[in-house]
Parts: sequence; structure tokens; C-alpha cells
Amino acid sequence: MQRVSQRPTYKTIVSVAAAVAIVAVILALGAQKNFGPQQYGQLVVAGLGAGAIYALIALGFVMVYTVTGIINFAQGAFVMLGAMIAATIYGDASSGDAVGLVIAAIIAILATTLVGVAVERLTIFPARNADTLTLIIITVGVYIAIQGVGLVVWGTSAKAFPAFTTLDITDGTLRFWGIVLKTQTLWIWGTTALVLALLTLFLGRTLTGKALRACSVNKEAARLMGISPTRMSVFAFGLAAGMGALAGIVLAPATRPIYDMGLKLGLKGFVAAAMGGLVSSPAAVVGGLLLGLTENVAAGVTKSGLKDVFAFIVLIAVLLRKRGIFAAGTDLERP
Amino acid sequence: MEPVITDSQPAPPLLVLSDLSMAFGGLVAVDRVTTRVADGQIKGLIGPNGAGKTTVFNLVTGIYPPSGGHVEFGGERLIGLEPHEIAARGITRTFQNVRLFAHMSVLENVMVGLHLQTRAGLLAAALRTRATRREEARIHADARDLLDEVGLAGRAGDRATDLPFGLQRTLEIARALAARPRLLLLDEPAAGLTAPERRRLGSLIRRIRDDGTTIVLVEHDMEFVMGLVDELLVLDHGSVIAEGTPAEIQSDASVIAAYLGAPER
Amino acid sequence: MIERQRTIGRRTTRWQALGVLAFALLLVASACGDDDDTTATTAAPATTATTAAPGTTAAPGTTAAPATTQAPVAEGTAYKIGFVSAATGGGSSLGLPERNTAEMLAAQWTDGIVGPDGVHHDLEVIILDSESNPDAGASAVSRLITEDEVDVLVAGTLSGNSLAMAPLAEEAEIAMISMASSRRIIEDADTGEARFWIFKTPQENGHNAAVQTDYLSALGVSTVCYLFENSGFGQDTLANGQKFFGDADIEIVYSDSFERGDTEFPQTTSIQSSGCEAVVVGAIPPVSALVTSALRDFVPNVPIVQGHGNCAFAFIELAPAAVEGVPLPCGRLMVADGLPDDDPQKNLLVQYVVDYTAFTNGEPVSTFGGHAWDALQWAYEGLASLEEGLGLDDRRAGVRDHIEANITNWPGTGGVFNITPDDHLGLGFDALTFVRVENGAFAYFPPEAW
Amino acid sequence: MAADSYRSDTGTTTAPAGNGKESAPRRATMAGVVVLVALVLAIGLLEAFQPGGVDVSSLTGGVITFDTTVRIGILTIVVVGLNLLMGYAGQVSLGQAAFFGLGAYSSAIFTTRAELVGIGSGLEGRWWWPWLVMVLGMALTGALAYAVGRPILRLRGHYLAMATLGLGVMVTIMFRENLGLQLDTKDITGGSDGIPGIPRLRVGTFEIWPIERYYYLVWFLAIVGILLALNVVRSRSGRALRALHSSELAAETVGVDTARFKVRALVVSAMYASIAGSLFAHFRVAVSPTPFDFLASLELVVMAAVGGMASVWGAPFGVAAILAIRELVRTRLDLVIGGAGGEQEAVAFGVLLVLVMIFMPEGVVVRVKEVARRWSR
Repeated sequence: MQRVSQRPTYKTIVSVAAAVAIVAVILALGAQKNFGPQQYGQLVVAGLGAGAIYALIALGFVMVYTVTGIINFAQGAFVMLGAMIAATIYGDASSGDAVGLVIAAIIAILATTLVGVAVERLTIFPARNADTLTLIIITVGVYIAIQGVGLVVWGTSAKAFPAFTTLDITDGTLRFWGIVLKTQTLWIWGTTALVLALLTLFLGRTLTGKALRACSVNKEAARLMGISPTRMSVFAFGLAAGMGALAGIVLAPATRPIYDMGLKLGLKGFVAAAMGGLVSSPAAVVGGLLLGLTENVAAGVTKSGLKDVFAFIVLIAVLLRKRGIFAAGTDLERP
Repeated sequence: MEPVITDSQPAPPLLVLSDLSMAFGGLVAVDRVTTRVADGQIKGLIGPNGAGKTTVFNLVTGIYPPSGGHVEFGGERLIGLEPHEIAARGITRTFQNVRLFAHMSVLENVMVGLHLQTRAGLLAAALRTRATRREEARIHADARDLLDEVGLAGRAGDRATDLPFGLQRTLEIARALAARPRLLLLDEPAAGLTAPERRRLGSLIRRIRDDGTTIVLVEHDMEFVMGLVDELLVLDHGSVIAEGTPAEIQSDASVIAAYLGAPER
Repeated sequence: MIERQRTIGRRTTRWQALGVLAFALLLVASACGDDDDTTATTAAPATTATTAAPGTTAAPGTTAAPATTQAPVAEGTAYKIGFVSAATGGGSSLGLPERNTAEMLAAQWTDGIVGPDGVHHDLEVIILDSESNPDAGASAVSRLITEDEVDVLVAGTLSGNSLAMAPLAEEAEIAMISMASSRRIIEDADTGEARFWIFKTPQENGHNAAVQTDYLSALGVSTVCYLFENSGFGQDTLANGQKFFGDADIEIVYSDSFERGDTEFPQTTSIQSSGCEAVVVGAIPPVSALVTSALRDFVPNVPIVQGHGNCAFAFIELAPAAVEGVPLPCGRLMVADGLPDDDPQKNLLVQYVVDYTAFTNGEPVSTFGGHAWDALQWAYEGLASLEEGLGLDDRRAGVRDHIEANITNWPGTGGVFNITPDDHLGLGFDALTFVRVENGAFAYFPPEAW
Repeated sequence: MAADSYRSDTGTTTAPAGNGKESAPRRATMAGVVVLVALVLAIGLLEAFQPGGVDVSSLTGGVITFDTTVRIGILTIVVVGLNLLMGYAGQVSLGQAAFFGLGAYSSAIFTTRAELVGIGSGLEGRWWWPWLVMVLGMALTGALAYAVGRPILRLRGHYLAMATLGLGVMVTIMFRENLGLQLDTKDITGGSDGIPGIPRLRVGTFEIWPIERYYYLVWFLAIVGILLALNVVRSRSGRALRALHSSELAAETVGVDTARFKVRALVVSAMYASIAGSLFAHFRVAVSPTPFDFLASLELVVMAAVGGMASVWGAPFGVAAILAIRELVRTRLDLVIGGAGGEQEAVAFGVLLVLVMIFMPEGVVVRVKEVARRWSR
């Protein structure tokens, strides 16, 4: 039974001590590999690069979860669809056609949004009265099916996709103080920031956005106010699918898209969202960045194969401490 | 105001709350509440909505750790104990919004209440040892007796949530009683009941007290409370504003101002 | 592939109904994908080849199949080859070309087999998917052995899967030809004895490391960093690298893994700080291309040597600029056209490339499909050697004996095989040759050019 | 989470328990057990004698092979444990395959490379050693579950799901990463390729193989597992688990130590998974990380849900249903859909999964029970 803590100062001291200990361990391990500031800088930059991708995917999880209370395991499939459809439409990755790229991206996002809507109508809506676990399993089934369709349509080979800056498969790189930064990473950071900003504006300022939030707070109340939770559910799925597709497209140049890319990315996005407490977009972005950072720094100073272990240790630590970075214990059973 | 002890004998109080406080963030829900409950009493806890009555129950049963003060029960300090440990020491309760074990039968609900009366371990249960079977048979019988007592014997096999609301409340009391508590906390037991149901409830509560269980109850229905309790504690905004016999409370000016004077609901 | 003619019990009809329902939904789902394809400008999706019934679109095999189509004297027992590859799951980039090859050969072999006694036998290739999962793979193999009663098995794309399948083949006393690389599949790890019933066709990571060692020695490096994909294959490349490099006094000063799907490679920082003179990579595309690209960016001055898992066009396609000039050991399949005419493998390699591309509507050839081709040819030849009138057990043993005794000096896609009772692979180090990526294609890179 | 899917199968809804007929559910249980035992015996005998050429495979149109019936038995044991944890105690686990894997890897490591972990290799040849290892594996897995259970089970709902998912992934990584050691210093788990050469089980010189013998062993243990679980469900502990599923708070206030019972449920389910893992290792005689990964955990949950989570009997049905669908799409899809190949299998499986969950959200067993009840009226 979770209890409300009475000693915040004690907790702060423990957290600070833990942070100091972690940094000390990182430095000690890094020293064995002769790491200098440049190496650490590189690990952090790369970590934030990977983290922004996770963050972008996490936003899709948050969107669906807040409105419907479902953890949508099909989110990874939307990411895959976005990337694969865009790559297919764009065709030859080295053609240097900027307009074509934008058109391909837009079509891919719209198509994936439609898939998201269809998924909601065909699978979530008929089972809307089922319990959460059933709905989660349904989304797992949807994921498997969509990935299967991806396999049928695109086979097992990875696609080439042009970097946005160079419009070529080979991405440009920026170098400063010996640290290398791919230009696509800037696009990923920019997109994540933009999506977060638009999402915040949308949810805070527009009527539909407010309706979405109302649904997440209380379905019954929303219904009484004339907001249809089922319509909002469709909306959330469509929006999440579109956001997933966008994520897939901006990361496509960094990872060569392939039919089964969604599983791992979906899992990571989910972990990022979970770190953020599942209900807050900014927290999900922070969660994503934290996840990417953890993975890369841990992999850099130890064995890469263990990076997921560190990622999940951080996840569990975050869950146990606060149930999300910003959120308080939302799941606590109240008397 | 000094508590009035109904008995002339100065019996040691069963439950003592000393300066009990609880703050949620900046909101002080319970503010230095001090009171005592004598053995064998029925004590009422009243006050307007949000006065902190249920929070007091939650503090006593260990659901929240208080931010200050302490609870003594039978001479033992309870702070820091888990709710189930407090239950094992003899305090059980009901909830304002009934919390039955849904999807379990009426009988099974009471059998869970008898949890503390049984010892069978997991392995013994899996192997269905002779001792386990004997114990099962015993608590089966005990649960039936208890249902008999509260008048639910005919519905033992029904699903708990299929009972009408009034009987759900009764079942919750039976479940709490099954643990054989020395102190029973009832959180608005009469809420939502019809008049005849209230009468039956009143006599049930008295019978429980007569069998030796001390009772503290939170209640809104003044008529119901006044006729039932030995003593009343009035809370407002987390603080004790009055304490005494029903007659005393009814004539207390501050209570009338804060509570009775204000039209309810 | 010959359609399976088993009668279906009444029970299955209900399942079929459910399946039809499922397919209706599937059509709805895949319609979206199709719409997008029509707007596609260049890419040719592989759907036609994989969904159409094999045999209809197949280019008729001409030279590859050694079957001679004489008028059959009599009709004998039908033969069955059981085939399991990882067509889906983590190993699908290897398993799908293998399955395509199996379907292609099945289509070429519709005439069946005529034995040495002139008796004709129908031939069926039963193709199942292991889902890249050892349990599913073993279950598929068990099905082939006990339910379908196949005469020979060609099974196992991944080493872990093959290791779970091999004991079943041994217990059932049936020859199993694996398409996975680990030596442990065909040899007892402790005693080094060949496993009686198990063969395999792919070149090994040992060959790969030996060839790499020669090249690294020629470069004159004494310290290398080793990056490997975190898979059975990648781990095995490292193990062999450690063994062979060490013998040539080349020290691996840093090694670490990466994963399929990784986008960032923090390992490069450790390579920077370790000061090694060359980086060796053991991986398969797509991630091998990405890691090459990252190495180019982060440690541009350290030479990169790739491994034989990249002998597929995808490696070049996914990072053409980065992999340009990267040397790697490969089987001769990838440089078939550039081989001298007297090379024993040249004709069949060129033919395989033509057949495969035609059968799959233009999918690029990879070395993995070649491994399936070799394995299936062995199975075919084993069956073709049988006399009519043998029981199942004898047929199974006969195929095994034939492979062990007669695959000598046998040119295949993977090299010239010489199987002996002690060596159930039978390839020398010369099975791999050094190639280099030049102008977006694999080019022969002989030692003289180092 | 899953609170609504909870259904009691202790007969409270089916039996007229009002009038002192408490033995009715017990009698129904015994009938169920008898039917299951008879079915298991019949299938085994059918396979052994194949009267008139009819065997399991031909009876099911070639969909279910005998190999599959053994796998159903093994996974049934895992899912029975999972049902106790998820269906009864209401604690979600998305990492159950890790416990399954721990059992399998314990058996694999201790029976093939015991000397590596510091145990004399003389034991490896003894027939009783693998059996002892099974028990050892259960103890190890149970101990690990106990250690992680205390902190993890403080979480609820989605948060618990995520934490168990994380634990599961970590354990699988540990298998693949040789427990974090370098492969060349001490090869304990064999990396991604895993451990081959696990011996068959024996009693003295009597080998429990060919597969017909193993089938009986597996199903004997599965039925014992089901019986034990049924006893637990109907005991003080079982009631405590179901009570805390409904309301942890209410359970606490009548004296149920919910934290302890949740941990117990986890430990028991982990031990079920572990023994099944050992059986799996000696069945496949090779282990590698894939069958114990995240997808496997997910599939176990799916099996539990399809069978009906709050029902011990749901386990064999759920496992059988999922494996049958898998085998069906694997081997017969080309007959249903002309020319379909391996790729379509995945699509079909996904779609069927969705259909099952939409139309039978409480699971097959509950659904069948309901239909049967309607017909019997």
C-alpha cells in the first residue's frame, strides 16, 4: 500500500546522493576507456538524438492513453507505415526532389491517419465496452496484422530514404569541438519541439483539443457536456497515427525503414511515455530524452548489449519513485 | 468540553486520538483532533461535508500515515502499522461507498472477513490437507452463522454486487464483524437506506454493541444518530468544535452555528 | 510447388470460414498499402511474386536442375523435401530469400525425379516458416518428420534455430541440411566430431575471419576494434575474429555490439579513445550499412573491414557513399559476372542470378538464397540417387549417405564443396574471396590489389 | 486493469450454493478433471496405436500435430500460473516469459555446463540430476520473483504492466548477454545461439522419450498443476487474492496482508513458469533467448485472455486455441487463401486475435459456459 511520504527533504538528499553516485560511476567507467569531454559530449548529443525519436513516438502513446485509457501497442506500426509509405512514394532516394519529399510525407501521414481511424472503427469501437487488458491485446493483434501487411507489401528489405538537408541518402554532418552531429538530428529535434508546441496549443486553445482533454478527465462528464467520447477516440487514434507516421518519416533517413521497425521503436516510445507518466506530453518528451540519454551513456561506458537493461532500470526506478516524472500517483486507489 | 463517560467506572478508553493531524499538500484535512472512545460505547462522528470525518477513519485504520499526532488503541500506538496489522489488532471498518468484493458470493465475502481467524498456508491449501479442510468447514459454518445473524442467510450464494444496496451495506458490516473486531468503524452506514432499513440497521448496531464491540460511526442523518449514540464528536474544517452527549450537542451554540444551523444538502 | 492434396476433415471447414472472414479484413487492411503502391514512381513491390501461386510466374529452370526428362519407365514413391526457413521475424532478411529460392526450385522441379533405375517419382517441397523462433522452428521440423514424413530436411536459417532442430533430425534419423553458419550445428562442440545426420551449406565465420586476417596483415595493422551485431551470427564472428586475429598477432583492443534498428552508435566514441588502427564489423544489412556510415562520420581515418554477412545488394543500396571502397570477404555469388570464365562456379552462379531475379520479379540476389540453393540441390541429388522400393527409413539414410559420399568437388553458390565424414560442410578458406564496393557494386578485390 | 474481466469460476454463479450444497462446485471440478484426464489419455493412446491410421494429426485435418499437444501441455502450466496472478490476484504481468526462460536456462545450464558455475560435473551423468535441477530452478526463480515482487507489486495497473515488461526484457537480455559476462571468458548462456545438447529426462535407465512418453509426463504435471491451482483458488489464500483484486483497501481492512499475498501469487506463478521452462528445455533439448522474449510474454497474456483469465480451466483452452490458430495459419492458410505464403500468416494471426478479443472478451471458457448455460435452460 503506497503511502504519502512525510519527509521530502530526506528524499531530496537521497536523490542527490544517487545522482552523484551515478555520475561518479559513469566517470569511473569512462576513465577506463580514456574518455574525455569530447567523448562525453558525443554520447550526450547522440543520446538526445535518439531520445527525441522516442519522445516523438511517445507523444502518440500519450495521445491515445489520455483520451481512451488504452496503451496502443499498434503505435509502432503507425511509425513503420509512415516511413515505409513515404519511402515507397518517394522512390529513388537520391533524386534530390524536395517537393516530392514533402508530397510523399503528406500522403504518408494522411494515409496512416486513415489507417489509424480505420483501426479505431474496426477494432477498438466494437470492443469499446471491454476491459483495458482486452483492448490492449486487441492493439497487439492490430500491430501484428499491420506488420504482416508491411511484410506482404514491402518484403524484408530495408528502404533507403533521403536526409532532409541533403536530399540524398548520405546525410550531412556538423562538427563542433570534435563532436559530430548529423543534420537529420536537427530535423528530429525540430520536429519533436514543433509537435509538442502544436499539441500543447491544440489541446489548450482549440475546442476539439479541450474536448479531448475533457474525455481524458472524465468520460461521463464529457458526454453530459455534449462531447462524444467515441468521436474523440477516433480523433485520438487518427491523430496518434498521424504523429506516428511523422515520427517514422523524420527518423527514416537515420534508420533505414524496414517492415518490423515498429516493434522496437514502439516499445521504446512506450517506455518513454511511461517514464513521463503516460498522461503528459511535456513529461513524455522529457521521458524520451532521458531514455535516449540513459541508453547512449550507459552503452558508451559499458557494453552496448546491456543498454536496454539500464533503460529499463531507469524506467522501473522512475515508476517506483513517482509513477512518472511529473505525475503523482494517478493509479492510487483512493478510499 | 470534557467528554462525558457514561459509565460511572473510569474504564480505560479503548481508542485515544491525540493531536491527530493530516495535511494533503497545503490542505489541512484533519487538524489536531484529540478524543477518546470508551470501551463499549457507540460514538458518533458528525460534521458538514469535508469536515474530515472519513479522513479520521482512514488515519485510524492506517490507510494514511498522519502528518502529526498519534493513535492509541488498547494502550498500543498504531502509527506506522499497515492497515491489515491494525485490523489484526481489532479495528475493522466499512466504507462510505460500499467496497464489497465484486464477483465473489455473499458467503465468500464474509469468509474473507474471517481471514484473520484462519491460518492455512498456501502449500497446505494447494495440497488440501486435512487441517485445511477442517478449517474450511469451520469458517464456512461461521460465515453462515454470521449471515444468519444479520439476516442474509438466504442469499449466501448470490453474487455480492447483485444484492440490493441496503443489503450490500449490511453485508459489508457482516464482513467487518467477521474479523471479530473490538472496535468497528462505520462510515455513513445509513446513507441511501430506506426508513425501515434504517430501523433494522439501528437495532443491528445496538446488538453488535451489546455483544461487546465498540462502535464509532460517521453519519449525516441526525435523527438516526441522536437516537443511537452514547456520545458525539463534531468536526468542522478538520477541527473538533464540540464533543458530548446528543443532548449536549443539540444545545451547543457553536454546533448550531456551524452545522445544524446551516441547511443540510 | 505441388499443391498438397490432403483431404480436409469436416472440422477444418469451420476454421476455413473463420479464415475467409479474416481474409476479408486483411483485404481491407492491405487495400491501403495497394493504393499507395499505385502512386509509387519507381519501387517495385514484391507482392506479385510472393502472393501468386508459385509455378505460374516462375521462369522455367533450364540448366540448374540436373534432372533429365526421359519418358518414365514406372511410377515410384513420391519424394518429399521438407524446408523450413525464417521467412518472418528477426531472421527474415535471410530467410525470405531462402524461401524464395525454395519456391523457385520447387517450380523448376515439377517434373519430379527419375531414379538411377529409371523409375519416376513425384517430388514435393513442403515449405514452412520458423518465424525466427527456435520453438516454432523445431515444431515445424517435427511436423515435417512425423506428419509429412519427408525424406530429407533443409532447415534452419539462424544458428539458434538450427541447434534446436538438429536433435529432432538426429532422433528421427533423417538428414538435415542447415542454412545457418555456426560450426556447432554440424560438430559436437566438445569433441569436435561431426554430427552424423547434420550438414550445412554456408561459409563460416571462421573462413571469414581467416580471410580478414590475411587482409589486415597485408595492411600491417596490429590493433583492431571489433563491432558486431548482437545476434548469434554477430557473436560468432567476434569469437572467430578473436581466434584467427590472435594467431596473426593482431589484437582486438575494443569490441562491442550494436543492434538491428539502432540509429545512434555510441560505440564510435570508444573506438576514438581506444586508438585502434582498423575497425572490423560483423553484421548483416541494414544495420551494417548504418554502422559503416557512422564510422565514416565519427572515425573517418580508421579503415573499415566488413564481413561476409553483407554479401547482399542491400548493403550498398542503404548507404552507397559510406560503403564505397569498403572491402569484405564474400562468396563468389556477388561477383559472378566478374569471375574468370574458367571458374568452376561461374556458370551456375550466373544462372542462379538470372533465375532468381526472374522468379522474384527483380529482387536482388543475396548470398542467403544461395545457401538454400546449395542445400536443396544436395537434397535433390540425394533423392535422385535412390532406387525404388526403399522404405522411409532407408530412403532417409540413403540421402544422407549419398550427400556424405558424393558431394565432392561439387561447385555450388557457396564454393566448391568437398564433404567428408569428418567435415559436413566441406569448404576451404578459398570459398570466400575478397570483394570491394566500387561504384555502387561489388567488385572482385584480389590479393594483388591490396 | 482487467477488473471487469473477472469472473468467479468457483461455482458461485453456476451452483445453487444457497442451501448447503457447497460440494457442487467441487463435484463439477472433479468432473472437469476426469474429462481432461480421459482426453489426455485418449489422445496419447490414439497416437501410440493409431487405430486404422487415425492419429491426432489426421483427426484435426493436419493442423494439430502430436508435437503441438506437448507444447500445449507445457504452456498450459505457465498459463495456469499466470491466471492465478492475473485473473485471480489481478496483478498484470507482461514479463512472464522471463520466468519461463529462467526455468529453461536453469535446466540447460545445470545439466550441460554445471562445472562452469562451480558444481562438480560428475552430477551431469546421474539420472536424478535433471529432476533435482528442476526443483532447484523453481526455487531460484521463486526466489527471484520474491526479491523483485516486493517493490514492483506496489505498482498498479498500467504501471505494474510496464515494470513487469521491463523486468522481462532485462532477463531476456541477460540470457543473450551471457549474464553480462564476456562470452570468451566464461560461456554460461551461450549468447544468442543458446545452449544445445540438453539431455532427455530419465528415470534410472528408462528414458522419458520418445515423445509419447514425454507427452504423458508433461500432461501429468499440467494436470497436477491445474489441481493444485484449483485447490488454492478455493482456499483462504485464493479468496484473499480475489478479494484484493476487487479492492485492495477493503481486503486490507479485514486483515489481508495484500502486499504479502500479491508477492505470493507472483512467486507461485513464477514457479509454475519455471517448471514449465525446465520441461521445455528437456523437450527441445536446446534453448536460446527468443522463446522467452517480450513477444513470448505477450503471447502468454493473449493465451490467458483467450482462455479466460479468471478461470483455471481457461489455461488449457487458451493455449490450445492460440497454438491451433498458429498451426492453422502456418500449414493450412494456402488452402483457405489460394497461394498465400508465410507472410500472410502473421496478418491472419493478428486479425484472428482481434476477432477473438472482440467477440469473446472474457475468454473462450467463460463464453462456452455461458452458451452451455443458455442451452441447458
